[in-house]
Amino acid sequence: MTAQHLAAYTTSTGEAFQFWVLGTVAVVGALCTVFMRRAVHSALCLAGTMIVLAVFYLANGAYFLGIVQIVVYTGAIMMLFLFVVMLVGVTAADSLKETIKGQRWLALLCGIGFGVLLFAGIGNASLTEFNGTGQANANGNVEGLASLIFTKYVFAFEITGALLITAAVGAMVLTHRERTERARTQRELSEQRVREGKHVPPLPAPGVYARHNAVDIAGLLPDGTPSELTVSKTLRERGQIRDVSAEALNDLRALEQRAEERLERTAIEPATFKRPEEASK
Amino acid sequence: MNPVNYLYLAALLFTIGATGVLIRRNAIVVFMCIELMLNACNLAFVAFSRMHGNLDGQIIAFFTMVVAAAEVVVGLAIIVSLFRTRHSASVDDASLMKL
Amino acid sequence: MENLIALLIAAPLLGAAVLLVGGRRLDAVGHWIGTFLSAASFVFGLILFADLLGKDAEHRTLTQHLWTWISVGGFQADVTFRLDQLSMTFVLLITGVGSLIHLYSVGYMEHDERRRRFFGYLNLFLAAMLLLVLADNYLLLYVGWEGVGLASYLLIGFWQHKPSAATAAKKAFLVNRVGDMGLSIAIMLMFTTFGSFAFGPVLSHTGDTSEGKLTAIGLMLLLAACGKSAQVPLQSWLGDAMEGPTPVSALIHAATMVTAGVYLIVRSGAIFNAAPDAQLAVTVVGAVTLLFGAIVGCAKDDIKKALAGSTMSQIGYMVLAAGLGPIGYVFAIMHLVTHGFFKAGLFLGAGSVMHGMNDEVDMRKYGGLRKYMPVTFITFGLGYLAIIGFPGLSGFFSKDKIIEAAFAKGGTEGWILGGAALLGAAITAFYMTRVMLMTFFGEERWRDRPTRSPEEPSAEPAAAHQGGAASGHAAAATGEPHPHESPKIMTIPMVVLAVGSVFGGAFFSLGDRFLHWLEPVTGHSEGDSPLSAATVTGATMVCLVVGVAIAWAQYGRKPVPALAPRGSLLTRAARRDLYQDDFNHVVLVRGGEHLTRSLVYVDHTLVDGVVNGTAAGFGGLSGRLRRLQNGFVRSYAVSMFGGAALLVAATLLMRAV
Amino acid sequence: MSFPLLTATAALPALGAVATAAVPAARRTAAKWLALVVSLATLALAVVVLVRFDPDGARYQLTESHAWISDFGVRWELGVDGIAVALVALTALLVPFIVLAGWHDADPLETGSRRWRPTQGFFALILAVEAMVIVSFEATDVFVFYIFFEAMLIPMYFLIGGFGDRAHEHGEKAAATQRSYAAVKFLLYNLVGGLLMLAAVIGLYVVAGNFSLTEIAEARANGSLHMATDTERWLFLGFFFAFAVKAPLWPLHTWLPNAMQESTAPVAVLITAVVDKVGTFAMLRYCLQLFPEASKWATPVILVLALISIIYGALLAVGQRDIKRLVAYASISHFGFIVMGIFAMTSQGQSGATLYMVNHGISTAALMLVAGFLISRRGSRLIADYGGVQKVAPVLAGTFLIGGLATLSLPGLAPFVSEFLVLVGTFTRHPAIGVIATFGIVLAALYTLVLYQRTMTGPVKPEVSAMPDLRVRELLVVAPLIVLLIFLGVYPKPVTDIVNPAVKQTMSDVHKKDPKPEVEAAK
Repeated sequence: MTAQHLAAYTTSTGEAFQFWVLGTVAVVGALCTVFMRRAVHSALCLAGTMIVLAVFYLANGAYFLGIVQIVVYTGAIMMLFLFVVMLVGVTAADSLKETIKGQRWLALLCGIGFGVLLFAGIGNASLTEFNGTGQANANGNVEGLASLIFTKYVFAFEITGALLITAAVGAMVLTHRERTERARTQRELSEQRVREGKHVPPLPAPGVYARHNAVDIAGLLPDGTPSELTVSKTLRERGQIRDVSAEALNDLRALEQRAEERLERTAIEPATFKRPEEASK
Repeated sequence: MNPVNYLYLAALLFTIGATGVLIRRNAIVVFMCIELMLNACNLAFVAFSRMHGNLDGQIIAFFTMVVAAAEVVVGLAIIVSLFRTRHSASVDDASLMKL
Repeated sequence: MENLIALLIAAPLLGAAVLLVGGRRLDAVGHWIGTFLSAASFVFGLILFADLLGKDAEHRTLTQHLWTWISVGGFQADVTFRLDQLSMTFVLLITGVGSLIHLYSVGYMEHDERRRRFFGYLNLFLAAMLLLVLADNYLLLYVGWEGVGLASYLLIGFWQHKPSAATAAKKAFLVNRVGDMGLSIAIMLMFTTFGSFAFGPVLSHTGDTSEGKLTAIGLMLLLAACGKSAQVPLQSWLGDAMEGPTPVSALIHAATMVTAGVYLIVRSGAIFNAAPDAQLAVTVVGAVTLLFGAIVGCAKDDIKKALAGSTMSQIGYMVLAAGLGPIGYVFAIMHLVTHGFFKAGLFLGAGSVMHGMNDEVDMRKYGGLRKYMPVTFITFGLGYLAIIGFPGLSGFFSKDKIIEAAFAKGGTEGWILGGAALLGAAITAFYMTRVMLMTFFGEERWRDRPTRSPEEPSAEPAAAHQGGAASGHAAAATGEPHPHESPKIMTIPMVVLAVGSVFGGAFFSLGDRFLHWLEPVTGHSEGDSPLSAATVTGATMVCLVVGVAIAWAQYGRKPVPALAPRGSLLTRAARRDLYQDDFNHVVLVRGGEHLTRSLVYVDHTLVDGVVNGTAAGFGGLSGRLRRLQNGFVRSYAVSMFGGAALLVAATLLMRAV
Repeated sequence: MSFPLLTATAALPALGAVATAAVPAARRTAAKWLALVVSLATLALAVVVLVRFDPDGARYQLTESHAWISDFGVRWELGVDGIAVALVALTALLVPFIVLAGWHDADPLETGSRRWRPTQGFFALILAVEAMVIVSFEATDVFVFYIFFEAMLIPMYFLIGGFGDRAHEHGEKAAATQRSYAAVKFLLYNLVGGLLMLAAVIGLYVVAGNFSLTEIAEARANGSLHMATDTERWLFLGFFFAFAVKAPLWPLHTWLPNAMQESTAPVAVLITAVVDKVGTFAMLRYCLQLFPEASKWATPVILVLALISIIYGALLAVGQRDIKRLVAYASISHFGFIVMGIFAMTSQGQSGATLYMVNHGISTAALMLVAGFLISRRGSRLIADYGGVQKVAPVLAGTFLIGGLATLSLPGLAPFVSEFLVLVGTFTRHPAIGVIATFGIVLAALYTLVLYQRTMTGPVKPEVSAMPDLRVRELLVVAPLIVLLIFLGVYPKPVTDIVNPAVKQTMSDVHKKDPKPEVEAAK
């Protein structure tokens, strides 16, 4: 890509600057999308990237697309994503630990190889002259698009319409669950419990101590072990059970601290208060 | 600078998205990566339309968006129903296609 | 007249068909149908005989062509019958003795619910045997040859519920098959040599080919003869064949079928005359067998087995004579006929004795029976005198002639063969006297003893009263037997045969009637014997007396022990058929079993293993490949993505090139 | 043009198959009767063919020829010579008996076992096989022959795999696995053979330019079509391998015992008596006519293989514990005789071999069908499970014995004539091989009589004590076969007259003459 090829067309330094800055942002955003452990973060990063892309559209003279990108994509589709993420579990962080042997390496290999190939392809492609969207956008970008859409691409347009409708219907069909059998009354449920013979009493309530009665904390059984059963099914599946076993000691330690400060005593080795397993560390 | 860089950027984003599809297990994230790939393509289209000085590229990008929207709708619906049935959004859990 | 020949065979064949297909509704009359048809065949025989006598000696050959059986290229087999003096003799013997034995069986098999079937088989045998002797070519003869084998198989195994009987039948058929192999090879050799296997062309062209070929043919024919006539080394089946009902033993395994081998050799005389080596082999086989059979006969306590040994030995005489060539053919046939009489008589007598003794076959449990069954005693006695060659009785003439001929062969061979024949005569006298004494003389050893001996090898009596004669006496079978004379229908045939065995020999040989009758077919030449006929006769007489004397000394003076004494080495060997069966068992049966078992293994592991191995290999490979299908979307995606990458690379390369 | 008789003989059972399959499931008996009637009608047509065929006329008669796939010059060419007409008649003759014998084999199993047995399918498949076999006998177009030679595997596969013995010592499930194993083995073996043959067929097309047997053979005979020695040999091997698998020739035989053991007796008869004959028939017609030189070149090896088959098959038959396996190995031995006769290159050998195909068909049918009746009574295939049957079912035992005697080729029964012809024919050219092969007749007696003794004689086993004797239907199956065995045994002329001219032709194709006897003693 030497200069004389592009004699026909060069961009303003302003655009260059904008490209390098925002391009970096976009790439970083993309990488975060891939590597963030929590879906929410991925979604947010992706949104960022998309906004950057919207800016690039604008810079390339695709004003309509730029706006659509922001409004429809970032505004609607990404929100849809977030909505689903919420449904599945906001804080659910899936581990990046690979389960399929060699998958990750293969993936990276393919990715890098593909990228290299694309770069090579673009490099070899003889992309000599650039005639900008100047006269194409002469009488308005939107008008230009519209005239194309409703003349040349009208059939494709209609078909996409049909596609959208089908998609909407399909989504409804997929997500709508028909109730095939009557919902069982509480009496029936209790009877079933008795029949099965496990959890004859109602499930234990979540929460420990007065201060930790949140629904995401496993209640303690008489023998002191936390019981998963006490936490609601959804949270359990999202893996959003908080573990508070350590908190009590920390509070105790803080209490000691404050007491000594008031009594101007030398700090007692907190070690003496460490639990045996901590002492062993 | 030279607008070809937009293409390089697009290629890079596409590759990142693709890799993401391959290494992420969470179906939603996989979907996001797909969206990323689509957007990369859009960027390339737009850049091309700028090169050739006509709007066809933008039109295609537009259609791509529409199709992407449709795809997202259906895909998310699938994810939701999957999650309902097997209480997990991991694509690895849906591995009944093996012999 | 020729057209009667077919009727000879058709009558019993019809009988067999009717009786076997007819089913139960013929049970009542079946035996009479069978007897009638065999008698009818005998009558046809007599008519034809009269016709032949009417002609002069040269034109006493009738042929009847029925249809062309097989015709492929040069291979031409016709269904043509040839009736000449030789076959005429056999026809009369077969149908005559056969009819008598049919009659006898009516009584003997009275209590057997499968009597109809028995007569069907007997008729089948008659038809096959007649086909054998009437055939005009060797292939048709082969049909009869195997036909009689089949009949004997069915009849030996008639009491199929007895495993011993079934086994004996199978053994007989198999051993015969070995012989038949020889016959079929001989036929093939004839076809390749002469382009035909009809008697006429083959026997008239023996001069035109090499002696080697003829020797080969002769030896193959001898093999066949050994199989059918129970000659060493294929004699082992005859003893076991005694599992069959006694009339069968009398008809098939004494009078007719077993002599077919002699017929074959005599019929093929032209071939043997031109192949001295083959002849020598025949004489050796004959001599060995006549001693072998005689020795075995001495040691058996089972009366039928003793007689079987004797049959073997007598046929040995015939084969020996047949091997001597033109000087012996006539006497072979003559002895065959006389033997047919007296041996059949002896067997029927034995049957009658068993009939009266609850089917006891162990002679050590007989004794003193002459008082109880006089007719049997007399007929049996006459048969006995005939077989040992008592002067004037038929055995005397025929056997004496054979011994003369043996000496007449000349040279050392002559002396050896003659000596063997003389020795045989002595032993014959011994064992027959032994049988006679043990059965009809001495004290009554069957008194106050159940006639079931623990050491009885075959399950004969146990099984016999399920079918067979004893079913009538089943109740008494375990108790003390009550010897009694058999009914008329059984004794009459015995009387007739006895008459035959008394006067037959004299009738044939006075004025050389038989010689002149057969000479046109077999040819005859007087050998120059080193000994005069008188000397030979004298020697024979001496041997006879010696044999009888020893037997008397051993069984007449001393009482016969009820349990067989351990006996000398020879005796024990003879009891076990000189270990010939054991040899067969070890070498053939065991070896064969091992061979087949190992082959089955090979077939399963090697031949099949290769195939299944290949299949398993592919299965394993696909199993490996299947691992790739782990069902994870992402790994599929990887492959897709890799594929896309490759495509891009390919396009770029295309561009670059 | 005249009425297409040959096409009709094939089309009738084909249509019959379709019709039978179309009979509604409830009308089971109707389907059976339909199948029986169709097969009988086919028999009638075959008889017409037999009558219309003139032994001394042209080599191929009743010929038909219609363009089919004109791009490759494939023509629907049918025509029968003496050998083919005999085998067509045999096929048409046996199928009615097979149908009749299998009357109840495909009935739904008694409650308790879940396997569904489509009765209509059973009979439809049998008719389909008949049609295909008949076409492959009649075809004079190599391509048509190949297609049907291969196509008949499919119905056979389903017949073997779908309708096994109800009886199995290890129960229904084991039976099913065994069955599918046998069926797959059958299919794979024959497909491999067919694959090689396909290659050879294509090669032949490349060399000759068309598929017409008559034209190619003609061109070969008058030398206008010359093949390089190697080409001819390769093509020959391609064809021969397929036929040797089908025949089956040692060491390609192991599919037969499994197939026969697992399938019902009628199907087993269909395999050995009908389908396998296509293999030996094709050796005679295709290998010898198309590749005479290569055939002569391969003769020594093939003769030795045939000899091994004879002895080996017989020995293994002796060692079997399973009745059907025993019959299968006996058949292998017999096929050894047939192949030996074909490649003995003498008129006796080849006429004998053709006659042998017919007789072996009939005798095996007799023996195997009776064995099937026996097995269906006791519900076991093991020889050891029987004993003393003769006492309780004398007719069954008698027919079984006759079938056995035919198998050991007793003189007076049909197989003897053919076996002896084969032996003589071989002996005249290769005495040593002829003599060794003669041992086969002793072994045949051994395995047959051992089988009979162990199953039929001796004390009555309690399990068989209540065994009923042959029923009328079964007698109707067996009696005609036995009559035929005896008739052809004493008067084989009708068959030999038809076969001989064709054999003479074949002999002239391979430029061979019978060796002359040393002495011209014959009148």
